[in-house]
Amino acid sequence: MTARFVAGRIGFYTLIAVLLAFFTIPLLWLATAPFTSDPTYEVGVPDFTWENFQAVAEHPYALPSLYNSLVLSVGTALLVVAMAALAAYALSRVRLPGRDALLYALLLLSSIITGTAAMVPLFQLAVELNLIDSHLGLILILTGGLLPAAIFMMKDFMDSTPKSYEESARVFGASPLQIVRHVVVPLVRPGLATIGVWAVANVWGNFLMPYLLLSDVEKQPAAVITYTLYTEGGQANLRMLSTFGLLYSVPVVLMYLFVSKKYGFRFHGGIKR
Amino acid sequence: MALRKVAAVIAVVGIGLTACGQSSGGGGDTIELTIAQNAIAGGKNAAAANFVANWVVPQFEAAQKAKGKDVKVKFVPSGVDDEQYKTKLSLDLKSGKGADVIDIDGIWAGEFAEAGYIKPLADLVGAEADGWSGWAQIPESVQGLATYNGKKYALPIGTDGRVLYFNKTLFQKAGLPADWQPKSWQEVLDAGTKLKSAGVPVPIQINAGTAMGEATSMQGVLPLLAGAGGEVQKDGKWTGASQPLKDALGLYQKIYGGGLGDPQLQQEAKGRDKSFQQFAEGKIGILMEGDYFWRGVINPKDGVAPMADRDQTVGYALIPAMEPGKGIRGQDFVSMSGGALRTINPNSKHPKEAFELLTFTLSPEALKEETKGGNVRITPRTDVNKEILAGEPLLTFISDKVLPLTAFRPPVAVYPQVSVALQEATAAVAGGTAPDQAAAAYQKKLEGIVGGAGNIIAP
Amino acid sequence: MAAIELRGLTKVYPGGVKALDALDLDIPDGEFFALLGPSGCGKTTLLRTIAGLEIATGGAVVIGDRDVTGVQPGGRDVAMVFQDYALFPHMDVTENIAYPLRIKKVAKSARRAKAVEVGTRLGLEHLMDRRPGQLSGGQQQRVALARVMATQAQAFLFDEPLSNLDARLRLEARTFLKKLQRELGVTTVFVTHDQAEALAMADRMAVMESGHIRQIGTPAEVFQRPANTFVAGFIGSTPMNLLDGAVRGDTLDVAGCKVGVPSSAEGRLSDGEKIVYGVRPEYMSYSAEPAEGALGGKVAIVENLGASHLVTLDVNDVIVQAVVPEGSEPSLGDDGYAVPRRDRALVYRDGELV
Amino acid sequence: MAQATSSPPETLDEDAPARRSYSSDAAGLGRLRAGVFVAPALLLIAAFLVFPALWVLYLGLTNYRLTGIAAAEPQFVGLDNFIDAVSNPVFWNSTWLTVQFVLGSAVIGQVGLGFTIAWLLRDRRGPLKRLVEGLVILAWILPSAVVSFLWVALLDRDGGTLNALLGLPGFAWLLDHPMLSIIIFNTWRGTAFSMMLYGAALGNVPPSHLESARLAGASGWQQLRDVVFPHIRGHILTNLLLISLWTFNDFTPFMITAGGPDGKSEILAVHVYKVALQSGELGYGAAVSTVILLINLVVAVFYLRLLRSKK
Repeated sequence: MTARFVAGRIGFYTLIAVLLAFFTIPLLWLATAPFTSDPTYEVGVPDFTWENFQAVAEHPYALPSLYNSLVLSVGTALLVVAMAALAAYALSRVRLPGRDALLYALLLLSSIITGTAAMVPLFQLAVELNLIDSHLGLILILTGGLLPAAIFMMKDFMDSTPKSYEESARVFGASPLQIVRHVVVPLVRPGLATIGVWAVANVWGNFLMPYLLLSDVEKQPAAVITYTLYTEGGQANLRMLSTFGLLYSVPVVLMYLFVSKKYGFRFHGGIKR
Repeated sequence: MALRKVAAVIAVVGIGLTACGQSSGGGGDTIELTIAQNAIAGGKNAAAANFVANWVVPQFEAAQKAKGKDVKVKFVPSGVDDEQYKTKLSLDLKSGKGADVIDIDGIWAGEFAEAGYIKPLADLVGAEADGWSGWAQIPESVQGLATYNGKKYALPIGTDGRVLYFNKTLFQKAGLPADWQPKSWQEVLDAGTKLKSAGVPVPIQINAGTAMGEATSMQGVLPLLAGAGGEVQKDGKWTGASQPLKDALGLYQKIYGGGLGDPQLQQEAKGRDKSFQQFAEGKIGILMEGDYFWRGVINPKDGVAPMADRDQTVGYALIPAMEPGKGIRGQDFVSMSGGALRTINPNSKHPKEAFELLTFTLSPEALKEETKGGNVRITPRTDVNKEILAGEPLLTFISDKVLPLTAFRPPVAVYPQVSVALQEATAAVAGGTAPDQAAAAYQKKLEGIVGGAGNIIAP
Repeated sequence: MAAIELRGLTKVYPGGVKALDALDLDIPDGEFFALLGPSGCGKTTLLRTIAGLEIATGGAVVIGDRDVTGVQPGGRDVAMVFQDYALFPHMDVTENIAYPLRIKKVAKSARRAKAVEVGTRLGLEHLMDRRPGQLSGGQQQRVALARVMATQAQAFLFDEPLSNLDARLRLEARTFLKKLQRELGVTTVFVTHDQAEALAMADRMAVMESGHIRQIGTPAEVFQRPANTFVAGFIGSTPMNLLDGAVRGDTLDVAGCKVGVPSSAEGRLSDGEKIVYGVRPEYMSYSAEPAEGALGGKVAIVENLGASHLVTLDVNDVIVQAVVPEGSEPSLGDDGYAVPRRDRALVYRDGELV
Repeated sequence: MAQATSSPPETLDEDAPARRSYSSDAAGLGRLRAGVFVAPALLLIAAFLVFPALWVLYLGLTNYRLTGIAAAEPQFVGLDNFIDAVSNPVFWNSTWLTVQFVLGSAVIGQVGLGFTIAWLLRDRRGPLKRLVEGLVILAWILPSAVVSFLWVALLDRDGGTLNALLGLPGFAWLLDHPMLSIIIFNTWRGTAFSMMLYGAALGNVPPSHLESARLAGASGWQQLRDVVFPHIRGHILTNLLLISLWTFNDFTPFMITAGGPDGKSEILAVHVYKVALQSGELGYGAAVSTVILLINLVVAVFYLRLLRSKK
């Protein structure tokens, strides 16, 4: 018994150690290269220089682009979460005819729209609607692409919350919107947070749509600016790229930490039935 | 930098005074112009971006003001892969948007013209287009870059050329001369063999495979094809599995099958970067590259793979034909050139002013200013080149020796696909396929791309 | 406070399942009324229909003098405790209790005061800042009660509020709830599947089976005179003996024994008809000696009930049970004779009480 | 039946005079209001998803190109693009690679690893759990431009960290094992979603069920099969559907191997990128996108059959 227990423990910690290594090792470069004067692909002990950061700070578009990324991703995430929550709630609680088929169809179509082939229709649509070079336009387009998956995930959250909370509030006289605000949203808040972070991460890394739809470099997000850190011949400027990559990663990580601290970051929340 | 600022201030002040003098007539409608390039401050082609933003814009505005015109110029920077830039530009132009003055790669001229994205300059601005004084200074072959179906669609903004770079230190070790100039492919191979026995890890690097994309075509198979006397397209007909192609692929086989090159490197996604790195580290003996390599890669000042002793260590030679006299047009030596174009957006509301801006950027003053401070490149104008290339032995070499014998890619819409097919052929050979077989596969592919065997010259 | 009246209330679910079949029910003002029945009998559906959470297919619900059949749950002025209490996990006890007042737009200070007042009354004063997840089952139940009390609704609807408590706590809660209801005097409808709970707490009760009310009455009525074999079998902690028999002149032939006609059925039976004879084990007198009108057989099982024993007799292959007081329990295999009390024994004809 | 209805003021919009019933869902939404809740999302989806998606489907039937004559006057070519695609070995190669990629990285990699981590950490609290989960999620939220670069550095032939660790200098992961590389990369990248989903799902499995299975002597695998799996069937469905869909359309591997060497890692999403963006063949690219949609449809139906039928 004890021998088996010990073996089990050893096995457990070995597995955890392997997992930790697997998920950490690829990140090492990001931790060392920005602090190295002349970084290569090799991970080495950095000479702790701040020059690279200075270079990024002096870059005319680098830091502003992070702000643009923030506007785009937070804007999209808010819109996605709000709309998906309302829609998923209604779909979860009310039997609308053909709702499952509709959801699956939308989910499948969303795969087309996130692909490269959709760039022409989306671009021309944006031109027709006068949404070119506008953060709002891009947010709307990105939201459209993310919504089906968000609704799909959110509906799962909603389906798994007991209905008695809502019924209880309802007997006390709460209106549907009050129920959503007072009861449903707090109950599925970890789910909303998860979807929010998912949306942020998606927009944060998106290059093609922002590049095509925003011509004004002062409106372009960090994903686009990252692509500019190459030379005429396509060579990566590792100094800038590693440092900006780090700075570009920090906000999403902070956002995740904040959200996970504040709202919990789990699927289906912490409510036991 | 400081000087430039002072100049700008003086200009602005001077203009301000003139403007004051005639303010009664001025101040009316402001003409807004935009100029777009795939260049961005702090990133790709930063120098070019800074030049446009800090010199062209204020100088042109000032010059216009002097003429009594209120013109505002906005620079639209960008810094992405050429394909992405091209996509964006195409979408913009198709939708009637985009900057008034735009840069495109010379190779896009045909497909853009066919799509109606760009128009002959004469159609847009009339006689002024052909009347521009600068044409006289631009060599015929470079003008050809901007010409499609006999009409000028743009102004060429520069050109380049390809040579064989070699590492003199390694050459010395292998007992090869520092003023090496091979006269045939065999001499290149012989040098490679000597380098190999002298312990050089990678004796020869000639780009192959699809991973390097167009770099394989421009710095690989196309110069070799030209050296064997072949062209991808001639008189509207495409060349299939011709003898020159088989010869060119045969050289690949000798290099990569004979242990004179690193076949794996050709397949790596970042293989070209790596070849630069290795050359800078003294691991590659001979490398076929364009002048960009000299200016932007091993440049001791701000290259991506700087070589502090570039001027002493790195030698360069003309690319020889397979055998003397066997190259295209019976040449002994060959090269390939590309070049960018600058043109006017047909959707521009102010084509005349846009053309003025366009020619302004190609005025001798602008070109001289642009190439100041270590940013020397080969401009389209011979008058300017004479002046600015003086202290640049390599660029002078290219301008004087290479450009007269260089060749250009066919500026037609299907070329990119043909190029990919060529790259695939080199990949196959580098991977061990026989040249004849790879050439046959290329021809088959070519038939699909160019619309049937009827458009191909039978071997 | 208000009376509740149901008129021909019918609920048919999509798919045709009839959960309630034309029910009529009057619950007077202030009454503590239990709805009892096995699971699936429709009792919860009935409660939810009163609350308005289910829409009646037909019939009417009248609360006070108001027909509320078409009124939203929030407009019916009732309050409900759910089986899982449905305490909002993201609100503390005070907020939970004050929630109904928040909906009524009562000022924040006023509703907090009310919450504290009600909470204190239910002994929750030291728990007001906790979240439901930090409370025991009993505490949660009291918070749920406090929340409905804070509403000052016309009627309370309880859906098995005790089923999530453990056995001991349930007894305490039973007493507490009954006392509370007495004090508040609010009409209360209470759903349970536990007959003991219904008997112990209700002023009156209805026993339901597959969408029908099988009997309405006080606990004593329902216990002593179950209106049909279903109720007879459902009510009582030890099941009633329901024995097939036939009328033989002045007596009944039950399990091969001759027993007297119960007083309630005297003169209502015809000779030779088949009946079901019902008598609770508690209403039998047991002796080891043969007696007239006794059901006699061998002792098969003896179960200890604490202060008494439940003796199972094998009477000519028919099982008959009797409760025997402490001290006189027989041994297995003994002969035993159980004499039903004639004033408590019942006769059912076609399942209905004669 | 002819009852007078009295309604409280807040339901005015719901209660038309002739109507005696109202909505019976938990929150009293009713179809009308449910429609209002769904409408904003649907409108946006209709405008920015359905419409352009249908446009893509249409483009797949034309010879539209980014540039050249076909850009100015695209022609309707019917199913030509599809015929070209199915008669093109590159397309079939890509399809087969995509199947490997989805099966390997999503179904086996992400689901397997995600479930394993969730299972290992199911009863744990505290810093270890937070550390593991945090790192896994980090890989998920970092921008793809950054992570792809990290993996290029990791797998580099000469200076790569992996070769340094394994003592295999010069081992060309991205050339000799391109598919394995991007499969492992994508497993690393996307495990977080599955881990979180299964973590939550396992929390919903009643501990008593597991205990009774253990008491009955069920092995670990039997417990999973008989107790855990039936409880999380729905989550598995959601998970498989979403990650398969995402993996099918994931274009990040392009930034690591660029589809190479020689198309050995050119999955369909990369194929479309190359065709549409690099070659400008938008009609053909749209047709391939349509094919991806159809494959996704088949996969979704397969999952639904597999996991719903036993309900």
